[in-house]
Amino acid sequence: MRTVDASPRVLAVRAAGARRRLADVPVPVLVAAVVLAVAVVVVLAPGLVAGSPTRTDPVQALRGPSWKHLFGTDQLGRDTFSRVAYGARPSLLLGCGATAVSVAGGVLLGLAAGFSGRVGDQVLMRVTDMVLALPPLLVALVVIAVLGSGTVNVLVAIGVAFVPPYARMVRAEVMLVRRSGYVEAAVGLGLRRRVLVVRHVLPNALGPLLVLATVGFGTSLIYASSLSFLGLGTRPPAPEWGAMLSESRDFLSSAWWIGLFPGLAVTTAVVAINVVGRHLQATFTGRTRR
Amino acid sequence: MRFTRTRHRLLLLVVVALTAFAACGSSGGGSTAGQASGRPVSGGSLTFATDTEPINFDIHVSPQDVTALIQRNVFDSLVYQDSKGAFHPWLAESWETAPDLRSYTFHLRTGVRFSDGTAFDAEAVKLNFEHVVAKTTKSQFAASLLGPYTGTEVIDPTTVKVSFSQPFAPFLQAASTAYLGFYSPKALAENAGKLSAGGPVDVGTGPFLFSSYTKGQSVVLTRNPAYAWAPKGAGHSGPAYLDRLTIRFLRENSVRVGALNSGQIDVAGSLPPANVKAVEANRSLQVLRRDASGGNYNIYPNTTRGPLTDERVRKALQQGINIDQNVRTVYFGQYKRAWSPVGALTPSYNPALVGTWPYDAAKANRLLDEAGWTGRDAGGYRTKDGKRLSLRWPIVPSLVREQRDILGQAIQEDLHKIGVEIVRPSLDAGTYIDAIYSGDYDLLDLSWARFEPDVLRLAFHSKSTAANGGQNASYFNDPDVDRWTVTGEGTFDTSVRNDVYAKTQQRVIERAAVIPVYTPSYIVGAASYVRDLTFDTNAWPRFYDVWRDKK
Amino acid sequence: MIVRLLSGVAKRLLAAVVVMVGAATLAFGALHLIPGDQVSILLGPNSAASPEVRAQIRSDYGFDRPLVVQYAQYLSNVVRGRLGESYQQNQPVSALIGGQVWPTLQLAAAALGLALVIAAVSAVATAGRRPAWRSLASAWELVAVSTPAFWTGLLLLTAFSFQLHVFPVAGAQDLRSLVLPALALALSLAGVLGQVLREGLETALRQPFATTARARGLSQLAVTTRHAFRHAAVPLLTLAGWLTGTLVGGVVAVETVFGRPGIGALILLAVSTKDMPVVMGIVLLCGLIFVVTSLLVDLLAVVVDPRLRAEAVAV
Amino acid sequence: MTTTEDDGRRTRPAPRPHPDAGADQDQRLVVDGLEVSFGQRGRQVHAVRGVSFTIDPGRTLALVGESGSGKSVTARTIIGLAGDRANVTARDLSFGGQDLTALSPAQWRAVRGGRIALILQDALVSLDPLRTVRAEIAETLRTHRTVPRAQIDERVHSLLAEVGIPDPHRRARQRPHELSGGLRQRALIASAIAAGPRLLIADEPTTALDVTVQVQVLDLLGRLTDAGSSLLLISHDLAVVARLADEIAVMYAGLIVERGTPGQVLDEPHHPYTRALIDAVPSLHARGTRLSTTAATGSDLDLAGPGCPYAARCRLADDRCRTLRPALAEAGPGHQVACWHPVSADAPLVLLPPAPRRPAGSDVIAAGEAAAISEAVAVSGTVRGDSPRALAGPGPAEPARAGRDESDVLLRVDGLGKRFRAPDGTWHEAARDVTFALPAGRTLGLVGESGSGKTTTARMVLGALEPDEGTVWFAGQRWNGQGVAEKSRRPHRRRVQAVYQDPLGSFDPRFTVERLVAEAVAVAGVPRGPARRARVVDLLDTVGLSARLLDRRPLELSGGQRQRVALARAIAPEPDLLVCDEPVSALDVSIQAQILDLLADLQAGFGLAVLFISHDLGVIRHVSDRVLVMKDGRTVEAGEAEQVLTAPAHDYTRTLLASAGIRP
Repeated sequence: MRTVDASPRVLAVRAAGARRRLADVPVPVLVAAVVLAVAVVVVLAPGLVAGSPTRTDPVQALRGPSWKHLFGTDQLGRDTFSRVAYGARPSLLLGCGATAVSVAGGVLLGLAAGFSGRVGDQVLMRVTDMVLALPPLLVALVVIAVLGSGTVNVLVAIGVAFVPPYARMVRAEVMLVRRSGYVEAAVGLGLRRRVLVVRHVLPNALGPLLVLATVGFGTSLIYASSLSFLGLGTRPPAPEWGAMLSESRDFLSSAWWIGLFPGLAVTTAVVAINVVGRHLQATFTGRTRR
Repeated sequence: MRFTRTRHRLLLLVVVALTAFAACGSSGGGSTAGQASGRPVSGGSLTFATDTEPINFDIHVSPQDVTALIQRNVFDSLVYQDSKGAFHPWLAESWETAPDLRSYTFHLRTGVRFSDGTAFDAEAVKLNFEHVVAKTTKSQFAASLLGPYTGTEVIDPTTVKVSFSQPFAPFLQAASTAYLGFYSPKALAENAGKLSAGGPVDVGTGPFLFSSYTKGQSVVLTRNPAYAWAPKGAGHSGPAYLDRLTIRFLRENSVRVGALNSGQIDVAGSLPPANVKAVEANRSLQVLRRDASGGNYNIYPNTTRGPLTDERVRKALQQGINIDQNVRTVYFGQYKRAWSPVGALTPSYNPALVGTWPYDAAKANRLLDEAGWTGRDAGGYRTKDGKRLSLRWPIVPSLVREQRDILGQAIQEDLHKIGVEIVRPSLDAGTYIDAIYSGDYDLLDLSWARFEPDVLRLAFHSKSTAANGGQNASYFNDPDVDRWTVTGEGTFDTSVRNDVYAKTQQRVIERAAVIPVYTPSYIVGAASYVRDLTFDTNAWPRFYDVWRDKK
Repeated sequence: MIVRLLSGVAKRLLAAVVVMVGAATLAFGALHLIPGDQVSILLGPNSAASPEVRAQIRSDYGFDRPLVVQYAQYLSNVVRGRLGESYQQNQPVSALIGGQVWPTLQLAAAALGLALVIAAVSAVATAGRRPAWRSLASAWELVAVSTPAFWTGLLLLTAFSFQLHVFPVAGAQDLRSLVLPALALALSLAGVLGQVLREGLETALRQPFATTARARGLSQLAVTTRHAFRHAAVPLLTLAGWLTGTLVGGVVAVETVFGRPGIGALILLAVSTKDMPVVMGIVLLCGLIFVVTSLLVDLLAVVVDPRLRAEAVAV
Repeated sequence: MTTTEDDGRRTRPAPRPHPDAGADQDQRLVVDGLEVSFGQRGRQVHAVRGVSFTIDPGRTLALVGESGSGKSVTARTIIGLAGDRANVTARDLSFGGQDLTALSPAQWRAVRGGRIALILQDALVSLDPLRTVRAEIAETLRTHRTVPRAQIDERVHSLLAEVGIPDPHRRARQRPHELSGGLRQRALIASAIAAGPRLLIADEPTTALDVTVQVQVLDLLGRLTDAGSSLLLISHDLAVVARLADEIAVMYAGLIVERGTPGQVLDEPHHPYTRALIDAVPSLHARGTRLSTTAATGSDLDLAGPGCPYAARCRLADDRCRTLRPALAEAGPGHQVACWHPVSADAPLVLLPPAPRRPAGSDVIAAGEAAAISEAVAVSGTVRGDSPRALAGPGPAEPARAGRDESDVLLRVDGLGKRFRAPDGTWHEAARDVTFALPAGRTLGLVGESGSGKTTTARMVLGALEPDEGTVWFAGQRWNGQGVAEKSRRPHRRRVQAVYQDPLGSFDPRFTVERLVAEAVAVAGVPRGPARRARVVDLLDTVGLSARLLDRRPLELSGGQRQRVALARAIAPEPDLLVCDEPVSALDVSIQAQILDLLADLQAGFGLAVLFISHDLGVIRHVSDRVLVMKDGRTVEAGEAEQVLTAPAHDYTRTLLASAGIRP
């Protein structure tokens, strides 16, 4: 790490830079950041915000939104608002987990293909094509059938189904970076191959991955709710948004609120993640102007 | 006369209906559409939507009840069982039962023809029964209805004798179901392999012809003009009133109800309880229902494992769940709460059990304390010697129906209040079946319908474990119950049956070998112009007598 | 030149076959990992088949033979065009899938077509325009992408079918019954296609040839449609190609919601009951669709951008 | 047709009226007080701050200036394509009497292409790469319905012939990437003039072309103006402007600082900025003289001040200059200048002491230095032979570095060859039998047009590309070719460094300036910590950059600053050989001058051998001791710079020199 003597002048310059950068962050990104912050709080400590998601109160069953029950109650009289709050943890965990699995698989496969010779590259790419040929749902179904349909299994299933796009992107990035001017310059400095890879190739190749991951998060969350809708999703004790959507579909016309709010929760979370992801992409590509 | 039961005799296996419920005529339940209307009018077509689609249309193979529901209109049976359970002549004008119940001789009606022109005679009966038990048919249910079948003997073209290796009381009831209906011999000979795909190859003698089948969408049946051999006790004789009967498969509840409301279908099967009030309120629609008979939706504690070996804990579960309130909220008051393992309409139902084990949380807590589960851990659950009172109740997400998962969550919450933790691992079909066979569970929920009290033997006889094809999920072992159920199975004498079956129901409740929850009811929503829609003993709608009021 | 072209195509076809066989092997292996006895899963928890019948089934379908033999047997059938018989439904797989695939393809094609139209209109109308328009368009696209297709379907169904009785509730009998399901699927597709198309258009509009075209007297819209659209088409095509793969997921959910026939229900049933021949049939079908779409995308890309022709050949 | 005097400037017969000029007699473009600014109220950027000029039919006005001077914005504003966020105000902006400030979009569409045409820089991207040439030209015809639909094809072919494209039928069906650079540009011009516009605006029409092709395109534009159209020519290249313009206006920071005929502006420049522009052109001076006279190097100067915008960079600026903006005043017939201290033509210009240069191998040259300057310096006839420029005498000086033995050959290349497989399968000879030697401390210039193989050769010298034949020897050891492994090269890597045309491509996007240079310093063995940081600051100072830029990312720097960082990184490992591949081609003339001077200082200071690759003969002539001329992968001529550039043996070199305006 480089040591910069924190002389006041240099510090002033950096602070100004930071202030300038914060000021021009567009409003929607700020809103999205706030939404995500709230989501994290709710995931960590749902108790702060909501009551018990499982307490049944049949007398209050199927009541519309009211002050006492912000999002109304479901057919067992449970408070939908608390269920959405408590549902945040499994849903967002699912989204993050699945994306992590996809990213990990994608990076491994992508780097291997990117660095191996022509033959290795072709073989690995054909393997990714094979998984890509199967529709993600089929892959997810098979993995669930093999592992069973607990939360972790669904998470792995969705993760595995979305490995190919990440693998392809990482491979393309690695190829691009290996042929770039600055790697050639680094070779010109006589850096050893290992140093070159760690210092230049990996950071630049994996940078854009962050952006794709935010989009991937959205897709995983949507897929998880679709699987729950098809009756294959998770069945944790605490409610998960996808399962709530699935349970609400019979009350569409009579008790619209049971389904509306979990649906809104899914959409809001995914929109927030995408907005933040796209802003990161703008600042990231803005900086590299590849 | 005692019936000896030999080890290898195949136990009578009852169809576990995905949605079917049988009922006998006694109290409530059955109601017929629009009695007050005038004379039936022939003509017009009707669209009926169900929520499940037959995987296999071959009545001699498929275990599904929706297959029987549809094929009932295409295939006739030897005898007809009315809503009270009495048997009347159909394709068989008369029949004699051997005193030792080992053989039945049927005298067939003459002039009955299959829709492809071939005659219905004794030979056809023999060919069909042979097809049912043939290895290549790989029957998944019909073969079990024939039980200890040894052969069919054609005495003359209108007389046929069916014999069994030992006394077989339930044969008449089995012979009245569509599963033992008759394919035309020509169809069996030429298209045996294609019967499961449905369509015109399914040639029978019934009031409707199987015109076409579009997978995932609908089955179309058209009137059989030559039909003249309706069973005695049916609404009318001669051809069916309807020109055409279309059965549409609408899996999604809201879609099916929506289609009924918007008039795109005439009758909606499996009307969800949540929508019943709305349909009743709609003047252009009517609600018809019939409560199920046979096994109610019950929860079976595994009496051989863990904390549930202690009867006090099982008793605590029985009275620790607020069944009345849960059933009323989840099913909007449409289903009745069950007091006995069998439905009220089942012959030999024991009405005395009503109210004998009401919801009593205090008593449940007392029982659990007596059983030594006195400690409480952070989660508010009871502990004994450091171990938490936790019960494993597996669930298969893809097979859940009728909001049973939500009911389960309500039950989970009730038991949480008295300190009992319920864990509901979600398994796929494969692992679930392994769990059933190996008894790797503390609680299991099951419901199966049959217009026959013998289901009690299947559920509580010590030999009826899942491995032997039985349904004894609680591994209940009580010599008296064994004796009573065997006696019941071997006699037609109703007074004897009522006595033994009543005692059996009483005993299993007392020893908390079962927690009855609710009696399912088959509810149908229909347009007001649909007339004379009735249900048979299996609570499946009958379309032969149905007609459309032109107004 | 022709020889190089043919060798290019041949190489691509070979790769395609390898991919399909590979995919089939992957599916075969994975399915055999599913725990539980094959026959009992097949019959389902409620079946009352006797032990003899179970033994009969086991030998009929060769479950008792070693895995490798089963696979070899299966591959030889596939090569001869016989996809075997569904365990569950005792019907030839080819008939099963054949009957079911048309409504799904019809729905997928309609959804993709509709999505392309919506994306094109929204992108062309807002590319290069005032930032207000552009943020509005990207906002609706973002929401469309973030909402599950089955949820959109349920909402559409409630609104247009139950309340307004505008569209039939279910089934696939006529065109009108195709509108709502296609729209439900198309919305989320249109979202992502719209984003990619707009980005492509805006990059193209920043190129000098767009200024030359404006300098010739063309209006902004004319420049966008006649010049920029073709440039944005290549990335759009590649994405559309990939999306057809993921479309199957959406189709299954939407088919369930709208009660439409299709391979969606078939896939669900086949995988949950380990109905091997049907799953393998579906895998081969998906493999075929994947290979055909990627071939089609490459060909169309070359048509749109002739400069790619050289690359296409030397792949 | 125009005749071209041997000094490159064309004299023109009196302008003949446009054939249908009779219709609207007054075809003049009038621009009076044009101001253009971008951005909302808050942060306003004033690109054009009050520009006035007129162009009569058949006449050519050239707007000259560096990037950011506002010349392009002015051009785009006249054809209404300044962008929708631009606010345009003018006392008068009209063409042929039609007021251009109040046109509706529909009216604009009729004017664009119909009455005013715009020709952009590089036809490869200015024509739609996906459409055929015919489609592009036909689109203009169709938009303005100049000919009935049936005759469109025929009109396209006649247009192609008119702009001098052979075999129009075949060419019309081809796409831009299938045509050569010159033909593409002609096709672009054809598509611009298809609807018979009377005013042509050409924004850097020949910058993307090789020198030899530039001349032909400029002649084509000349023919079009002779036919009566008026031309507004935008360029940064004085040679191009001198060849074509009837009147030249020099723009700086949105203002015209000097205007007059080419003879007045180029031969007797009065504005110090014009004078600096001319001095910055290498081909105008003897080899080795200092080029940059402007002091400031920073680019983020505040130009919006009240005074003269050039004050910050002008040597002669005083308080008045900084507070009061000079208006354009007459400095001769038709010659105006906006400066309080106009420079007289022959006033001596105080130059920084030239860097000590070691003259070319033979001593004879040193003695004749002064003579060479006067006689060789001629930019397409601007400087008359008879008024030698008085320059502070360039004193030859010994290189200060000891220890470098002059005679041992640092780099030897013999028989280098490389082939690439073209997309259509045929083999393309990129380089063939390239042989040369480069002693320590000397500069070898590699010159040739695009596709001549000079970059391929450079990459082989750098060891970034494996040659098919031949070997590269460095410091007596085998360096590249015949299967030399990278591992064997690695220990000596630090002794060969490179500088590229676009420095940004060679910087890791995530690194700050400090980390970029520090990485190279580390290779030289300087330990981590304060010592390394001090070395970095010292290097930045050597290349003329302040320590304030340590934390900046390369993206935030100007082109010149980036190249300086690249140079700092290149010299950090104390290399013996520096390979520069078109290091200054992308820079403005004045910045280019500074970098070339810096390079000269560094070479002298560190005794570096330099392999300098460029297509710009002027730059090559300025920096090289020896020169190698390449064409289609082969060496056509090699030798001492003086000898090759004054008495070229090969006629290809002669045409190169002629088209670059350097009279041998």
